[in-house]
Amino acid sequence: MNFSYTILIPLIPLFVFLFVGILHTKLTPKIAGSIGVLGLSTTTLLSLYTAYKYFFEVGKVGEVYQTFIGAKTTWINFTDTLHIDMGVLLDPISIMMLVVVSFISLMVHIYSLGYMKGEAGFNRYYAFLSLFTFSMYGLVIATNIFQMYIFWELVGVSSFLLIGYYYDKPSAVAAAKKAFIVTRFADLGFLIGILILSYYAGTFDFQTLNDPQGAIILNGIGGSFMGLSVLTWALILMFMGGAGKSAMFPLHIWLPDAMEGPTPVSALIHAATMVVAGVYLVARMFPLYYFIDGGFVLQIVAYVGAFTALFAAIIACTQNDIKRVLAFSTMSQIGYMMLALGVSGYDGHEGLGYMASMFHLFTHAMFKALLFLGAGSVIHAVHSNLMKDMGGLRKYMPITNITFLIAALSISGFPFTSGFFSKDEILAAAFEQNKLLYFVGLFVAGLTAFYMFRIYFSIFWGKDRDYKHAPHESPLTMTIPLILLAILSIAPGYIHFSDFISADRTSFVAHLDFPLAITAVVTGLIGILVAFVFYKKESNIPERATKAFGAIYTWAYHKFYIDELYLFVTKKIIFNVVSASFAWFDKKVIDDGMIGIGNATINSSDKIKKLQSGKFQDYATWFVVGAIALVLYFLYKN
Amino acid sequence: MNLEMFLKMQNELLLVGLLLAVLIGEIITSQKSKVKLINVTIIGFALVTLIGFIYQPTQGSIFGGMFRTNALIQLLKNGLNVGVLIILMQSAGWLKESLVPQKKSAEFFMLMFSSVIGLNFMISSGDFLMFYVALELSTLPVAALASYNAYKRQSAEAGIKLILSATLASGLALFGISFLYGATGALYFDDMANLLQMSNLTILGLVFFFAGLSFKVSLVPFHFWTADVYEGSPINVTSYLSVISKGAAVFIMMFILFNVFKAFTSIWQPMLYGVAIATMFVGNLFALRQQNLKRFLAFSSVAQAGFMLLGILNGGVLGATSVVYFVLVYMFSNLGAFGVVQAISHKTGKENMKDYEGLYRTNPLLSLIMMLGLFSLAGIPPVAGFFGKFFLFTAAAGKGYYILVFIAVVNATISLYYYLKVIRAMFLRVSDNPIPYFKNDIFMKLGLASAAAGILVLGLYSPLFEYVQSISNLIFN
Amino acid sequence: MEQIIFYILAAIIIVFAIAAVNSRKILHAVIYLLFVLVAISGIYFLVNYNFLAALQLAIYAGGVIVLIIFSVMLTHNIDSKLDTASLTSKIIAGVLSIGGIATTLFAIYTYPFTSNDNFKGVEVSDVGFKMLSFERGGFVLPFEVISILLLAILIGAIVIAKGQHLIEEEHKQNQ
Amino acid sequence: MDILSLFVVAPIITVAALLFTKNLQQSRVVALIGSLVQFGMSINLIFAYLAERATGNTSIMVFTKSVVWFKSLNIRYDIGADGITVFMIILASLVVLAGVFISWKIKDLPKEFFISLIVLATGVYGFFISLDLFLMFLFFEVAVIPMYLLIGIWGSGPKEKSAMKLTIMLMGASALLLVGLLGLYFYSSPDGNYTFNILEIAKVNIPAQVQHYLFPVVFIGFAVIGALFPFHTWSPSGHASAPTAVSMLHAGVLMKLGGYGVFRVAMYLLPIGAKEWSWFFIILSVIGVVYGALSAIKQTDLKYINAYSSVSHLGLVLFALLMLNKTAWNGAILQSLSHGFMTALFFALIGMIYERAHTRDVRELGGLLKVIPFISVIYVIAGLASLGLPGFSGFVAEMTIFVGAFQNVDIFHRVATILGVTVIVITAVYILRVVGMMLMGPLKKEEYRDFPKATWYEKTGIFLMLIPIIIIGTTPLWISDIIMESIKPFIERML
Amino acid sequence: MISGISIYHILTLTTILFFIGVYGFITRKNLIAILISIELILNASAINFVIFNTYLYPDMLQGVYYSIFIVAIAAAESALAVSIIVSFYRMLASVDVKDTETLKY
Repeated sequence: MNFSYTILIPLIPLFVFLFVGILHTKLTPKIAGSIGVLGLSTTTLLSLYTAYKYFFEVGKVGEVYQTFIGAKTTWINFTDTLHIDMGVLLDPISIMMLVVVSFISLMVHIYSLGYMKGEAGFNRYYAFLSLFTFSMYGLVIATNIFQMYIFWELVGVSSFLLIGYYYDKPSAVAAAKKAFIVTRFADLGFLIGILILSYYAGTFDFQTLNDPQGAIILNGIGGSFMGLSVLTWALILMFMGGAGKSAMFPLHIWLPDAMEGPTPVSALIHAATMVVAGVYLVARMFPLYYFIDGGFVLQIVAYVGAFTALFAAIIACTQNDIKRVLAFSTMSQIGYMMLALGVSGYDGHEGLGYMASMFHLFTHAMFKALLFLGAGSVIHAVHSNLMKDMGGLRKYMPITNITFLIAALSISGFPFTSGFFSKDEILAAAFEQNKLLYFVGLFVAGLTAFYMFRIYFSIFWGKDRDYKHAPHESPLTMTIPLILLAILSIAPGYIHFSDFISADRTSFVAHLDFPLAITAVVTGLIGILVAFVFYKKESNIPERATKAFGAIYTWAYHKFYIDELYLFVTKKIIFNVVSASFAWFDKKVIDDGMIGIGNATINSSDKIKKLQSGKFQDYATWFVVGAIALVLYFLYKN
Repeated sequence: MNLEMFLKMQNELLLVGLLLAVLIGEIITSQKSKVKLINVTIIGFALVTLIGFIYQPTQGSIFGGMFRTNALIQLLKNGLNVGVLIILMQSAGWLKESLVPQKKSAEFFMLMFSSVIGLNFMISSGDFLMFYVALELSTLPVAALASYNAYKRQSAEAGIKLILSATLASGLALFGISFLYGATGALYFDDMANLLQMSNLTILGLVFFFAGLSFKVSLVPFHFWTADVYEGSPINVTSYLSVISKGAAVFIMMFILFNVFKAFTSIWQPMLYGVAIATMFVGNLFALRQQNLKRFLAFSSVAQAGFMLLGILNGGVLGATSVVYFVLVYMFSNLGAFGVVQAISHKTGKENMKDYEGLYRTNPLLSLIMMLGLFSLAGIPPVAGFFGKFFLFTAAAGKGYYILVFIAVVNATISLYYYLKVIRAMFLRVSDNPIPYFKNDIFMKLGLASAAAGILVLGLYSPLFEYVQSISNLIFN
Repeated sequence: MEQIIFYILAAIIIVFAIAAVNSRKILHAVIYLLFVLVAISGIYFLVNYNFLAALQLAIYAGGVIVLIIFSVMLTHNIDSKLDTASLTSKIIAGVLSIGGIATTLFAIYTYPFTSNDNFKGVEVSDVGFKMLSFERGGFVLPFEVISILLLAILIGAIVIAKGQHLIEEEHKQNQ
Repeated sequence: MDILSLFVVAPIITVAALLFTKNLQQSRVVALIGSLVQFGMSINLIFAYLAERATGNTSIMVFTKSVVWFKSLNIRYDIGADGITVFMIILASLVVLAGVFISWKIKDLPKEFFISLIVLATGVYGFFISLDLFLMFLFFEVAVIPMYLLIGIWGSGPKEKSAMKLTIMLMGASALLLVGLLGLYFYSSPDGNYTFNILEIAKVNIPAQVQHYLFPVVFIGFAVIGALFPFHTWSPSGHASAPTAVSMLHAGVLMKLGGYGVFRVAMYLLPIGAKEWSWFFIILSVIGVVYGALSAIKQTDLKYINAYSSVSHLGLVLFALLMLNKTAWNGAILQSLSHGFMTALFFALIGMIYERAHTRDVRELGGLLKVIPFISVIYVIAGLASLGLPGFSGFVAEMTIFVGAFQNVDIFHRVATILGVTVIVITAVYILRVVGMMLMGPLKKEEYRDFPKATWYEKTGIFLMLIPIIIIGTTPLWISDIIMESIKPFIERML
Repeated sequence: MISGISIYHILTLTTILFFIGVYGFITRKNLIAILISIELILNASAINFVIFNTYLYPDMLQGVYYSIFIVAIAAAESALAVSIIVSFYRMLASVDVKDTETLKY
């Protein structure tokens, strides 16, 4: 099977980006929008076609899913053996990601036609969307770690551009900067990890790296550093990159702020696709993570994931901005995925966590995108992000209401939604490996249900606010994606993911573990119930609850002051102390030092001017002194 | 004794002839035609210069070895002639407008020619007596010339300082020579070279002699007169002192050190080493803060003398080549700079750096020539000074004096600072009251043009250097 | 005998030299210089260089001293006393001179001069003959060159005086 | 006339032609024609080079020509090119061409401006093609001196001081350099047949003891112009005061002479010294990299920011050269090229902004994206390129350097490399700070609304810089392969 | 050759004479007085030449000739110096050293 056409999948959005980007002043919004949607539709079709071909026709040889290289070319040579290739790598997870990315992106493209209508930078927006899509494609189909890194950076910059879309809004600018710099910092780790890996493994190539029978895994080459093998360090550092992109604690601080971008962007980038890149990275390198040092790094992954899930969920309960709630929710859910990866084994059913993680990635992409788009629809209607400005909207926006509810149920793990299935697999995997993590996961599931329904009830129920003009349902361009996504928030649950995706590429059967499932469902329902009591109607219960939690609430409300801590380190220490002192040092010590040498020369010139006194008898004195001194010196020497 | 022998001193004889011709001309011409006499004299000198290039005297010595000549010496004489010619051309306007009314234009020529004759004899001299007489002949008329500017107190002051200091210096040199004579009983350079042996007395003689000669080259600490005399004298006298007289003195110093004091290499090399460092630093540090351009160039020429010592330190053919070559290059460079100062001072009476602000915008050509001259002095490529300095450094490095070379290049950098100060004034600054545009007479133009041409051609056109190189071994005989 | 004469001459030279550089009356200084010069010619007589001694007397005592006296007359009031240098500069000069003397004498006394005794005295004709010889050991060239020097000095001296004249004229015109 | 000598002759002819021009219109057209010809020649050169290599010419240098100049000292006009030279020349000719466009409306003394500019270019071309150390040194100084006039006459701010500081520091460096070159000369032959020719000196094994002394001298001599910490201080003030085109040439081309010289002379001729001293200079260069970037964070003058950024970026060049392996060297050359185009572009943009706003203080600017979108967008692109975004040249260069640097196993090199890598974050901080403050956000002053849009010549200048950045950034393979091929003989000496 | 007097004695004399001249040159505050000191210096050298000739190299007359030339040149020198000094005097009515200090630094 020749998959070389897959090269078109990233190239089409790139072309759209260049075309729209260069001509963005010339094109009308309509044309630009249509080009974008058209391009994305094509790639979506291509992705689906590829997925079909791969999963159902050619992908499986024997019991094992094969890796196909759709296209590959050398991009640059570093040494005789090290080189970066650009290519298309097709295997189950990359194809799954292709599908997710193209579908969500297409939805967002369509949705934005309505949502962004009339915006001044409409064309720019579509150009950036295409750029992002291109970069994301490049990331998922990367054949080697360096290609991934390249597109990793590119998605970062697209994210930066889209967050800063409202560039005259200082908060948006700040958020964009923050997002870029924080992820960049994480990428520092990623890059160093790559450097270590490349040196000791001698290759960037995923296939060579991940080969469980390969030299790298079997021999675990390289020395050790501080008690861990260098490859472990490399993997930890690479995970740092992934954690940055996926907003894992403590590199998560950029994600809530990133909500300054247009809502569809949040849906696409900061909910469904880019933020799961970290998960994808770990999944992509899973054999390495699993086999090197007996999965030491995976434990880190699991704990970081679990902690983030809990941490973000707690904060989500306290936020008032619906997009921020969703952002923390996203963090929490990605934490789930990390947790799942972290507890996963490798062979067959052992790899349940891996499968669950990918599964959850998929379903989460759908329902979280839906949540965001729904929230966007609401925001579009009431022109505010804050819950206090919303209420009783179910009457005005029925479609939004229904779809949002579906998504909320799905994320809460309500039975028969896709979220139910995927979350259940995760909990099951965690249960098998580590009970502590399981209970954390379970608790988070409850919290998730609570805060989701907290916002759901606040938005769609309760009493009307005094809207300036009556809210109305969004246009078709916006509701159609909502409906499609709503369907996909339920349907995928019935796909047997374990047939397609597994750590060792062989199918296995994953059963629903009923005791666990019921526990989870009950926990979720409790959450929903609490939210129902608290927020279905205006009441003072939430305030009382707030009071009851006291300091914890305040801490959570302020996101545990992590932002402030970062701000302190960056602004106060790096900016005002380090950088300022460097600037001072440069000006006062180095520059003035060099000038000082010059001035000293000039001053010394002034000091000795008295020698030239104008009295020729003094000159004669010097003359004779000089002569006699020379004589004496040489007489002495002789 | 025959004609051919006399032809070995053709240069000196021609100059004496010219001097007498001027004397006669001065007597027989009326006051009105004095201006013409100036033109004729300059043309006459140009002819002498030309003849020097055309007829190469045969190598050899006459008067029992008192007078020697060879291609290298003749080259230097020709060079000096060209330099003097440029100076004369640059001073033609001044002569005509200032000196003719004072009725002392012809005397200027006579004094200058006699000094040139002195220099010529000096570099041709083959014994210490001849050397001493020639040295005095070259110095004393210049003292008269220095105090030539009757309107200026500084000029008289310069004359007094020059003649008294010079006498002291020659007295010290004489004292040294007397001991050398006492130690060997010889006055001829070649005899002396064979007879000299290391002893306290001869070291003393060497140092005293060296000090006396250093006076003429303006080496620290024997240089103090330089700045005062340069500043007070008429500009053409200053340029004569800084270029012609110094060039000849450096050459003869090198000759004597190489030949007569060959056995004393271990003495004079460290001596030159120290003196070179002191000279460069003192010259540069003083030049840094000068405002008067003549004084400025005076200190710059002190520093340049320090650079020349680097070549002498080499003690071999390469050293001789680089020194002779540098002397020629330096001559053109300095004359370019001095010519501009002369032109401006003559037309406007301004000599301070501040007056030069905005000069480029009113007198671009003059500024450019000045820039060429200064760049050449600073050793900036592609003008000749770069090559001159580079070869000097090469010569010094060839003997392993890397640290000295480094010090020298650092000094070249310091010197660049103050040369750039002049360029800053001319090019960077804009003045409310700039020197207005003026036209130069034809002689001045010729003088400046030939200096500029020399600066441009001497470096890039290598055959000249090659020629110097090919005859430089003549320094050893 | 000669020894005693030499010591007397040496004493005259040194004493009057010191007097010449210390006298506060310029005319006295000139006369002291004259004594020194005469004493030096005495030394020349002592070593039998009569011609040189005569020359010394004629040119120095007769020429230079007269010249200096004239210039003193032109420029000084007879009674005027000269400024003296400050004590520091005297001390510096004194130390320097003594240092110089010490250094030089050290160099001289460490040098083994071997006297040559076959001295026969000089005839004036010998001097003249050598003076005009152009062979090795002859001095005709410097002799000629010094004539140019004298010419140049002559011109120089005249021209400097000439310039002054003009200034005075202009000065008058201005008045 | 051979293909390389033309690069010296063509600018000289241009200068000669410029002498006869009378006003701005004439002189800029002449300058434009001249620099277009040079650009054309440089493009021709790369094809000629590839063709020459295709014929199987594997000598280290091609297009060599040797004319005896000063016979007795064996100083020769020796020129030649390898792949690195070719790219450097392309860089220079492009920046000069862009500089002419950017200076299209130069006000004061246009003729003299263009003459100085082209003279500078002559020096740069000459430096790159020289195989003779004397010639190299000569052209080096020829390139430095016009800077004085260019900054001093057409600059802004404390221009006289900056110009003086720059010139004196660079010439001070050449003092060291000269000593080093003379040392090389006198050790170039055991039997007195001294030579300045690089290729011939390379055949001689200079004693280790000598290399020990010569290497730091030569290295510092060149590295000062490459803004080696702590000798970089001429650069920020020089940049800040220089007129736009001069900043472009200065940062874009002139500062490249340092790295190039280090590579060609210090590394090639003194390999033992290089190995011995590399640890020391690695420390300095890493300090320069991090320090430059951190200093840039706090600056408020746009040009200062870029100047410090140059210190940082060029620190990487030296850093890479000191890593003494093929990959890192390849990265160093790429970084030289990349930085050349990027900074030139930056300075061009800063110049345009300054021309409109009459200030370069970021605190006074804001929201420019609204009023001058084209310039602002390019500024963002340049910024992204500078912070090493894939798709632009900076990424390729930096990654090559880092991968190369990481080939050294010991802990010292590792730590140095990791410290060096942190620059990617710091760079992002200061670049985004500027982008955020100056381009984004609300419009700071109402009068900014009247800013004229970018003119055609400004746009041309911009694209001349931008296109190579993208070409290198997207298709680095052929470039890096050519460079790699040319590095081989040099690295072989090192091993 | 003076019997009983070695060359060292005479050289001591001339050395002292020379440095007395130097002392005078440095300390006198009057230009003409300085001229006088110069004569001492030149004479010291001249005696040296004569004495070396007499004591060491009596068969050649070089030292004597040298001193003849020294005398001649000294005379010429003082003539010129006097001329310059006198012209200076006519300009400033002074022959003091302190009036020759305008050019400095």
